[in-house]
Amino acid sequence: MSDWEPKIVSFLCNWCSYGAADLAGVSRMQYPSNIRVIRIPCTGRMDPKFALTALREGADAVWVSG
Amino acid sequence: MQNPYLPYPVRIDDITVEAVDKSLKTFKFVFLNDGDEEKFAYQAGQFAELSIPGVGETPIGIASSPVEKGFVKFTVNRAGVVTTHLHNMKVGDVMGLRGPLGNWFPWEEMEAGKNVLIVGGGFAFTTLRSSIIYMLDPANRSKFGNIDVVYGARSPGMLLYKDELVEWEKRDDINMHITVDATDDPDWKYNVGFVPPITEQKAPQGGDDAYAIVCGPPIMIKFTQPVLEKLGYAHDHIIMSLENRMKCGFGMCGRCGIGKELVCKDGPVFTLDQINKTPREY
Amino acid sequence: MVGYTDKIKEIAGRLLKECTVDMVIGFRKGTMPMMNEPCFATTPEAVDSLVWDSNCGINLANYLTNRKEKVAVIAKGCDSRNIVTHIIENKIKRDQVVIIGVPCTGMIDKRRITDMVAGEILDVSETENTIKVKTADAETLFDKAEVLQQNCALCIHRNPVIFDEMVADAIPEQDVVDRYADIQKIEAMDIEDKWRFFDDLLRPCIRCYACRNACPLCYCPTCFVDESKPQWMGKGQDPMDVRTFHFLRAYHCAGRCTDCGACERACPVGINMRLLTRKLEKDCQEEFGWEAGLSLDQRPAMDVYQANDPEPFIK
Amino acid sequence: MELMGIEPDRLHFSWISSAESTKFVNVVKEVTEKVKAIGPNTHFIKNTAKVA
Amino acid sequence: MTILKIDKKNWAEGLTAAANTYRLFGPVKEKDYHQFKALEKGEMPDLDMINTRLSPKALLFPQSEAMLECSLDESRDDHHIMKEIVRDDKPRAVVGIRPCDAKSTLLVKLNFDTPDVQDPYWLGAYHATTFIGMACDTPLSTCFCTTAGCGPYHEEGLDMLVMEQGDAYLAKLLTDKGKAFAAAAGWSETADDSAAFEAGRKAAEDRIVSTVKTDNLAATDLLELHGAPFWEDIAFSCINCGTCTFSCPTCWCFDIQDEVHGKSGVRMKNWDSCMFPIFTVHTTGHNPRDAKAQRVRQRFMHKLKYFVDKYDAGIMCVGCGRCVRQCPVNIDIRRVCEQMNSFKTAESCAAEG
Repeated sequence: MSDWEPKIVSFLCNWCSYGAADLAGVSRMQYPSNIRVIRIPCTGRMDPKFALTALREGADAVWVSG
Repeated sequence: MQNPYLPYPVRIDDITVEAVDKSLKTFKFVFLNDGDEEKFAYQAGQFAELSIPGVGETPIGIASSPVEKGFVKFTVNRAGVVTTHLHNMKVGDVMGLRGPLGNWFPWEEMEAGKNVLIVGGGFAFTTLRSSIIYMLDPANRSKFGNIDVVYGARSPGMLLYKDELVEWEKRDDINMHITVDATDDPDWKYNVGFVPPITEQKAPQGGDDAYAIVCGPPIMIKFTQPVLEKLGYAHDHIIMSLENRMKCGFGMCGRCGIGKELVCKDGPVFTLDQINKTPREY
Repeated sequence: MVGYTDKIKEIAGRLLKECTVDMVIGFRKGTMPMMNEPCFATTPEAVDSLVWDSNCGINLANYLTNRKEKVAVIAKGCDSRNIVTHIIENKIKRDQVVIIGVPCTGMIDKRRITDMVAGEILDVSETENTIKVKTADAETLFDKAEVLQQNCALCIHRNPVIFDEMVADAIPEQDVVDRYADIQKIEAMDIEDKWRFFDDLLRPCIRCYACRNACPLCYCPTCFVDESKPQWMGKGQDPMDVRTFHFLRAYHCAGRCTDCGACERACPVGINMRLLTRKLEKDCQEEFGWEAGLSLDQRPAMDVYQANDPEPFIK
Repeated sequence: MELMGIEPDRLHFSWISSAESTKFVNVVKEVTEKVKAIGPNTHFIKNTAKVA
Repeated sequence: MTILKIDKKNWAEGLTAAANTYRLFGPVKEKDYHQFKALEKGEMPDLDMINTRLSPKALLFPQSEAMLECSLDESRDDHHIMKEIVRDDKPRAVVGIRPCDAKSTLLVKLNFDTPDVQDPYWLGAYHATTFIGMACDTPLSTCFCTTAGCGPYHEEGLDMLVMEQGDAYLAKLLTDKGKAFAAAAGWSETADDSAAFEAGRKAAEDRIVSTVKTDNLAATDLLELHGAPFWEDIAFSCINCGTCTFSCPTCWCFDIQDEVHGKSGVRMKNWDSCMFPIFTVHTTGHNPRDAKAQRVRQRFMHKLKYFVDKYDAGIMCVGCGRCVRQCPVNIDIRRVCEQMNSFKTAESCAAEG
């Protein structure tokens, strides 16, 4: 099981978390590459349908960050 | 047993943008398996299901004419899921075609030297183009009396098959009356106005040897019908092509029903008195 | 609830005669035992087909959505709470509806009775708290409390919370000790058992959407199930699609569901989908202290943000 | 989700300001570790329509 | 018409013997109701039921059935070309189907087996299936099969009709499919006891309490009936769920949907219902049957008028009573049929008046 890399679908709010991710990238910080980022305008746009569809299509986890 | 759900594989051979706002495109399909074209022999007025694997199907009237061999043409308006996907496809893509489905215009009756008036509106001109080319074909032209066409669209840019319209305008064995709802184009040579009033002015008198084929948006059909009655067209000589939600296309899935008839199998072509006998559920 | 029928006829007749309403929505006798059919009466004479007994489990608030005319509706406790939710969500205006309140002593569970009695049930009659079930060759008497629908057995809002007329004077509320015992039992299971439990629970589902359509809360013009641009879930019988449907349907009722039991009553294959909605009802009560549809001037919990909202799960 | 039988660690929420890039990195690492711990998602998966 | 006498003792082993050439289906009790299911090795059909809750149409016409598949993987040369999914049409046998459900397969066959186009999926299953019917001695109060074109001992659509007699079964072999099944099961002891069938039928038919009059449905004008005043009252309580259409053995409407997972696409056929608004909505949003009353009218008009006019084979209903029992708001087809049948058009009552 060691070489299995989880696929994490992450819904990042455009202003807060996406900004933080952008800042992390700009300042060359290393972080695991398992996350697949989906930019949403705000966590208000988040919907259980998205999380369920992500899991159903094969994601191993869903991370919503506002 | 032939599987009626299985589409014939086809390849998009050519795409021409018809309308100025790109909402209408004509697709030219070529069959991949050579035996399929004979099996797909069709009559003018029939429709077929355009099948995109993984997306769905959509019923579209066949725009090419039975006399044009080697390809099949469809003019598709971008409206739903399948048509939008189709509009994003490019030449060379492979997809499916199922048909020919439904009945066709009553050619046997009309080929007894009858006069034919064609009234078309908007993008419903596809099966009418197929009929016009079928009638103008040298082998068939003599079987008909005179042919009049009243074809209207919202604006000059929205007219379908512009080059062919100009060509037919020149011919003397067909009198074309092209109209647009409105235009600010100064050198617009043809009529301006809605189809019903233009039909009233330009269309020939009815009679028992005159047939009228009407295809277009419901609003146009509603206002053209009294005009045709005033011109003396009998109800069983006014022929219409109806539209309804369809899935199977050969009379089994039960959704396109209007009363006893099924639009996809007993139609889409109906005469007005057939329609008057069915509930207004289309 | 034996004497209610005549009182309802009298009130409905009066409302129609005085033209305060164009239509009265109530129940008429069904053609089968333990079944009543929702109906509308527009003339004073039509009123005497109205009836009320322990088989009126379908939620009549469902028939009020987007109505334009002035309407009277017969509402038991949970129905009245749904009418409050309807008014808060602007599905009907308060002055447009005359509410005939009915203090409800509970609806009987048709499925459970049919299961307990051998042979086909031919007639069911009731007294204040007994139910007599007649089959071809036997007659059994049940104590009404024993055969109530589960939601009626747990109900703590039997008297309507909002009404213009009252059919009888209020009845004492039940003090139910532990309303969510079955939910807690499921929560205590481990992940695999939970997954199998719901797999087994939802397997008979034939996606007829009776649960969605019987619920007054479900009034979207195009339900997420029917959306095609984009298409969120498959339309077939794949277990994941069935589960997604039930999950999201229940999710939409969070903080709005009054546990009237109409969904479970309408289901042809008897799925207890209320386990999902009552879990959400339990969470709303425990975390936000909110019960759906109790008062007209309080905004629902899911609709308003307070600084002290508990959010232990946010990192 | 939990009631339905989906492991709680499959669903994470966080609140990160656009200035807290370090917190962002830590949260990513933490989430990845947790998901690695519970293994691939076996329950809520639909690879082909399992129908008749 | 040979009649076999099967002692109850060797009924079970007869079925097990037949199980190695036929795949057996039968009613199985799950939770609190019976349902038709594939029987495992040695599992016997549970016959102490009056009828299953949902109709056995799922055996021939599954609720969702993958029809075509194709690969969307561009690298393959046959990408985007639809291929038929091969069906396993090995012989099957349905044991314990009631005569009304068997008659319904014939009505549905009118739709799926037309002269110019046939549905290979439904017909493939139909021809591969042998129907072993159980005569119905204890009909429900909601059964009105005798006035809906069939009856408790009706033989149309069945390959073998089995009747209970004391500690034995009498089996009337109706078709050679039935004979083949009897041979496979090793039942051969004949008994010409057709009088018992006659008596059984008589007794069962007398127990039917509810009836339906359908005599002047065909004569009434279609448009008049369509515009009748009672539709609004009938449709008021309807909540537009699909329960009646999904539990009805004669409802055949279906939907075609495409689903894609990764690189493989599937085109499937699902049950659909005229009760759902999306059944008829056009892409433009226009819906010919937008109002609830129109949809409820369509269902009853199709069953009791359009079908009668189009196929001239009686009403599209076998009187099994499932829609009456399952409807959450108790809309009763017997009451609707009563109102449709006794509907007097304007001029006809003037004539009588």
